[in-house]
Amino acid sequence: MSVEFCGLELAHPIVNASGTFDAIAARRAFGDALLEQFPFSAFVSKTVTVAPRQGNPPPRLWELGAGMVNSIGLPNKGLEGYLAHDLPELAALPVPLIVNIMGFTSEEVATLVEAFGAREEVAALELNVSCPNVKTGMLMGADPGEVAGLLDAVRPHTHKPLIVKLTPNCTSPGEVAAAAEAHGADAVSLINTLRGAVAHPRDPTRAWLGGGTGGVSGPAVRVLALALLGEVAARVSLPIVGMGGVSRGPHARALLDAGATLVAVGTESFRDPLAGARVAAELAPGIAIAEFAPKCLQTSPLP
Amino acid sequence: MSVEFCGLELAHPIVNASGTFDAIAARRAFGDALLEQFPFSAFVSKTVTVAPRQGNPPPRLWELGAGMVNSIGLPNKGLEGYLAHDLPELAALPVPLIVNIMGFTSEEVATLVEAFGAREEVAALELNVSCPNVKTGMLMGADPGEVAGLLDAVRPHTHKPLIVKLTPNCTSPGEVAAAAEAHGADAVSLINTLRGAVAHPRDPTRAWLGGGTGGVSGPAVRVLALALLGEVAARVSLPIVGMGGVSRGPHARALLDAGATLVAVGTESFRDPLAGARVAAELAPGIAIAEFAPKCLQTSPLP
Amino acid sequence: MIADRTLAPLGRRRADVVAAERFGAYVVVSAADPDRPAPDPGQFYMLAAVERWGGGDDERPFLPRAFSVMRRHADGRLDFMLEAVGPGTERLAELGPGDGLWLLGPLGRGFAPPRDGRRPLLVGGGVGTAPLAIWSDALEDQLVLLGFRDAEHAAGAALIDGARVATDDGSVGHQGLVTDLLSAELGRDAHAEVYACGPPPMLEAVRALCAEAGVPAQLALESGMACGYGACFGCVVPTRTGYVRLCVDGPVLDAAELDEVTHP
Amino acid sequence: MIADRTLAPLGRRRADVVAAERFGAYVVVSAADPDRPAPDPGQFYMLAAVERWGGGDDERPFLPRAFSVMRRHADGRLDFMLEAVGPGTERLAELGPGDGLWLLGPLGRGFAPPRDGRRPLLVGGGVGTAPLAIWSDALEDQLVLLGFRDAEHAAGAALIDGARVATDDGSVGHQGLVTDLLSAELGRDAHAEVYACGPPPMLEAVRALCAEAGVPAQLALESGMACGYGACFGCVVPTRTGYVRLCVDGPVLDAAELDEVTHP
Ligand SMILES: Cc1cc2nc3c(=O)[nH]c(=O)nc-3n(C[C@H](O)[C@H](O)[C@H](O)COP(=O)(O)OP(=O)(O)OC[C@H]3O[C@@H](n4cnc5c(N)ncnc54)[C@H](O)[C@@H]3O)c2cc1C
Ligand SMILES: Cc1cc2nc3c(=O)[nH]c(=O)nc-3n(C[C@H](O)[C@H](O)[C@H](O)COP(=O)(O)OP(=O)(O)OC[C@H]3O[C@@H](n4cnc5c(N)ncnc54)[C@H](O)[C@@H]3O)c2cc1C
Ligand SMILES: Cc1cc2nc3c(=O)[nH]c(=O)nc-3n(C[C@H](O)[C@H](O)[C@H](O)COP(=O)(O)O)c2cc1C
Ligand SMILES: Cc1cc2nc3c(=O)[nH]c(=O)nc-3n(C[C@H](O)[C@H](O)[C@H](O)COP(=O)(O)O)c2cc1C
Ligand code: FES
Ligand code: FES
Repeated sequence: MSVEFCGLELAHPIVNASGTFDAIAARRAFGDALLEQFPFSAFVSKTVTVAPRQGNPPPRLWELGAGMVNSIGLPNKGLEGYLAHDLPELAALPVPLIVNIMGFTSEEVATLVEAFGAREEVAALELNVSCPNVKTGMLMGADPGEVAGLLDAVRPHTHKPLIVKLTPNCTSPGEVAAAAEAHGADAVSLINTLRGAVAHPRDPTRAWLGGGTGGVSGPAVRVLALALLGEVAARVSLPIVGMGGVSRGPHARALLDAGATLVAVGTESFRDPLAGARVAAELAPGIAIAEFAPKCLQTSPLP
Repeated sequence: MSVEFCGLELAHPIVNASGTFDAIAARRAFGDALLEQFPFSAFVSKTVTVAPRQGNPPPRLWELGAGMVNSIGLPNKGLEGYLAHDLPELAALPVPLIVNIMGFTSEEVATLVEAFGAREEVAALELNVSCPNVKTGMLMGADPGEVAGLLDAVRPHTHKPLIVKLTPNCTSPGEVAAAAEAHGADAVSLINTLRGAVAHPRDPTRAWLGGGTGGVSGPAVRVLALALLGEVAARVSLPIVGMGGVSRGPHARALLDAGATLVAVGTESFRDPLAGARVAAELAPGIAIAEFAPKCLQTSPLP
Repeated sequence: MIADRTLAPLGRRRADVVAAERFGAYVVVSAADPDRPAPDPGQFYMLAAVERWGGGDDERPFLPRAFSVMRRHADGRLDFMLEAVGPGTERLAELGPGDGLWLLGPLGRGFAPPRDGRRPLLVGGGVGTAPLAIWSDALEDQLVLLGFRDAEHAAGAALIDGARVATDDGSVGHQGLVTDLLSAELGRDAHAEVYACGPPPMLEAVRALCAEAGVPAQLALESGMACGYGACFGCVVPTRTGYVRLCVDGPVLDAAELDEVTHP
Repeated sequence: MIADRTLAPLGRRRADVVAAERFGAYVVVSAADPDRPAPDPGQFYMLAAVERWGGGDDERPFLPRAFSVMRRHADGRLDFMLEAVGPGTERLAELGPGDGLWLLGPLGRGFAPPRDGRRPLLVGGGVGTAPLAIWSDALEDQLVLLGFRDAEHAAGAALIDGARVATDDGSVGHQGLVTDLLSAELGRDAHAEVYACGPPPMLEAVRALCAEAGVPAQLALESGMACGYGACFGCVVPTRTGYVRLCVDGPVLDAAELDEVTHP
């Protein structure tokens, strides 16, 4: 089950999706048991920005029949706060640390890359480009040119692996991935959440979410993630971290078979903090995909 | 409940989504009862192309927990066959006919617009631009420039209302809608299906769908449709036909409140041929949205 | 227009389940559908449970499921024979008296009478028994041949009086394939018309046998269906004249229209 | 590190429902959770039914739901008090002995003991009764004041011995708001510490009253939660020091941290 990813030796292919597992808070809730049976083979932090952020006003959540919409708004302590308070605690985790970062200009991203690239507690960096470039106004991650320019600006600042996290709210994630590869990315990850909106249950003329719109995740996006992963895998030879609606082993298996090297579990961790470990176990060679296939596909046809 | 759309007087705001209701086949199954209680206030045909199409090899369907993925592949009799066989039967429907068309070059689209624009049985045309331009290779509907060029080429060929159907597989449907408005579209409709992929239940290295990937529809896309409609409504003043996962009155109400003039019911018709009429009834002034809101939101707070 | 089929009332309707009886591996679910048109043998209905159709947390079913009508009683009661092979059939197999069932139908085109005095030979496998039961009731001097996996499944043979049975394991009747029985019968007397329903490999074997013997055959096929009334174009099967929608142009097709019976 | 709370076993666990008892508008669901840490009063659990969590065809619930623990028995049995207000609570209210329940907990931070010899005043509304019950068991000379909508809901008062009751319609106890009872009590003797749980408007009234009277108060708040253990950042409430995650920094907050108790 062990796997190599950008020079990291990982015990199994299942990591967490950024922003869906807070190892520090989880340790407050579960204690050192978290370190003893850490559910993921690497830990991906929630997005860190240069300046601290409060995040969006509540309500921040809306539940779907098979998923959710969130408008969390990337709350975080900012670079300084993260280095001072979070990094030391995350360094205590039994797995490699991948820090997810976002900047609103390429200079901001360069600052973050520089700062985290210099810390040996950090194994790799994931660039969350699902935000507008405040200078060009373009949604960075949706535009191959923006991503190319961003990588040209930040690549020189570190030798650590750079993972570009692709947005599905985009005409061609494959082209964006190709631009990332051409300009020095070490890997890509996808999918981030899809833009979604929810009317207020009492007053449909108002938005329910404090952030106006939000991001859709969970089983409802699974088939979309698989299609986009296929598109991206056809365009690049970089290692890929696949994610989107994974809650069982076969969902991860499908992403791996479509070209992913690692699979991230996100929303499912909200339903079970050990979801990552469960998905990894269901990937074990012993378990046949057929056990999950519809019965009618397992029974041999009649005479 | 009656509503005006591009000069058409419609009995209520609920129409069918293209390709999700075949009035001719339904009449074979249900007889003239279909004419007596037709569930929609206008009938939108399945996409017609210049040349006949067989469609994709089966399997064409995959069911989701709250929706489906289809790779039907736009089977149709082609322009000649449609004019000869389908149009006369559809003219017998008690509601206006909107013909949905697709071409792989702007010349093809112009041919279709010209031909249907000349028929008085046809009340309006919907342009399905969710296909690549075989000359430029661009997904027409994802690129504002392509859509602008297309409208410049076909607008002169008819005075009938032209509805541009937007694809969600696109960075900014709002920009595409703005281009459509600037170049003479009379309305826009959204959303078409999202690209989705399904692994074969027995062999995850293979695709289940005969078409490779397919289009996702149904409740799973509802929150995505509402977000995109909001984005489009903010960019254009054209009338909008909203669709995506509508199965109950409040879903249609939310789209209308977000700026739609009409709402189309698609996948839900597969579960009930009278779904359109049911959604329209649930929109009736008598029915309060609150009846559908979570109980906790209806009960007055305690002391 | 004159219909080539019994028409379905427009819109799904809610029916009460009045009985659910086990026959080995199968369940026969009966629903009250009074004052509705009697289906033609070979027609089908789209069924969905009113309660708990879908298990939540993204489990199917979402769409209704297609089932051949197995019998209609004078009081309008409809019998459906099903085997639990996945989420939809599992849920339907749980239903009991008083539970609600969404019904749409009768749908599709059923069996046509035998041509020029040929004797009807009905050949079924597994749940393919269902449409043959209602057809058998309507015929005279027919011979019914049924194939099943094992004794547990062969219990389904009780649904048609006088059926001859083959099982894979020989636990009931002839050990072997139902098509063994069919070729013997055709050898005895080829002035027959074959009516078959069952899994694709069996239907393909029946098609090939009949083609070789020059015997006309009507095959009731299956395919994944979303709507059942021609709306989705999802249920197509390949024929000599191209893809046809099984729900409106079938489910019964003349074997002559097919090069081969395929499945995903 | 020394924990400021009782830690939860890592991972959701499957428990058996052993009892479900009605108290008017409420149901008390009991689950067997032997050999697990005893929760602190004010802590909560995330619950989901093992079977049929979500009604399919796109119905919620999908995520687990948060519930204050109402009592823990010596044998490890946990009692939860709930009112069916939506799909999740409706499903949980259906559960009976033998049904499976997913449990995650105990979670969050509970109540702190009264400061400098103040007498505990417990003030609850509706399901806010739950955390006060387990807290009341742990205290001495406390006074419990409960508010309910009507007699059907006031049946919930039976869950705490000696509670004084107010109802909107006066059908049981004082006619009016539970905060009427509270202000009278504070008027009589303000050397008290108030512990309150209930709907936001009630908690806001309690907060304002106590602030005015200079009485310390601990409020057990609610907010929509996806995870319950700090993973999603979805459950934040605004405090004087910014947004805090109620699931890890609460659900019990000191009233002094809040400008106001808000709700969507
Ligand atoms: C005209 C007709 C008549 C029929 N009559 C009968 C009858 O009388 N009795 C009876 O028992 N059955 C009958 N069937 C078959 C019955 O409709 C299927 O067994 C049923 O739909 C299975 O549903 P399920 O949810 O139990 O199984 P599913 O899991 O839906 O699997 C059933 C079929 O769907 C495919 N499949 C698996 N997963 C998916 C997915 N996610 N999306 C789409 N397809 C998938 C499988 O390949 C399999 O072929 C009939 C079918 C047709 C078309
Ligand atoms: C710490 C804590 C302790 C609690 N203790 C108890 C208790 O002891 N007993 C008890 O009965 N309840 C308790 N609750 C409240 C309980 O968790 C809610 O009543 C429950 O989650 C309601 O779920 P539902 O599906 O029944 O209702 P829902 O339909 O989920 O509605 C409940 C709440 O969710 C909001 N909402 C509505 N629709 C959606 C949606 N689609 N997505 C997201 N939010 C939506 C509504 O505004 C409403 O506030 C507690 C809550 C918390 C946070
Ligand atoms: C509540 C929530 C918060 C998230 N926060 C972040 C984030 O801070 N940075 C990021 O790159 N992605 C974030 N994501 C996106 C996830 O990392 C992941 O891309 C997405 O949820 C799809 O995976 P899933 O369906 O398994 O959840 C967040 C998702 C959720 C649901
Ligand atoms: C089976 C199927 C076939 C479709 N065929 C077409 C089509 O021919 N032309 C088109 O413009 N849209 C087509 N669509 C898209 C629908 O018109 C609609 O945009 C989409 O399904 C979203 O609506 P819904 O969620 O209510 O189904 C099809 C959708 C489905 C499910
Ligand atoms: S099942 Fe929809 S067309 Fe046949
Ligand atoms: S509920 Fe997820 S952080 Fe509190």
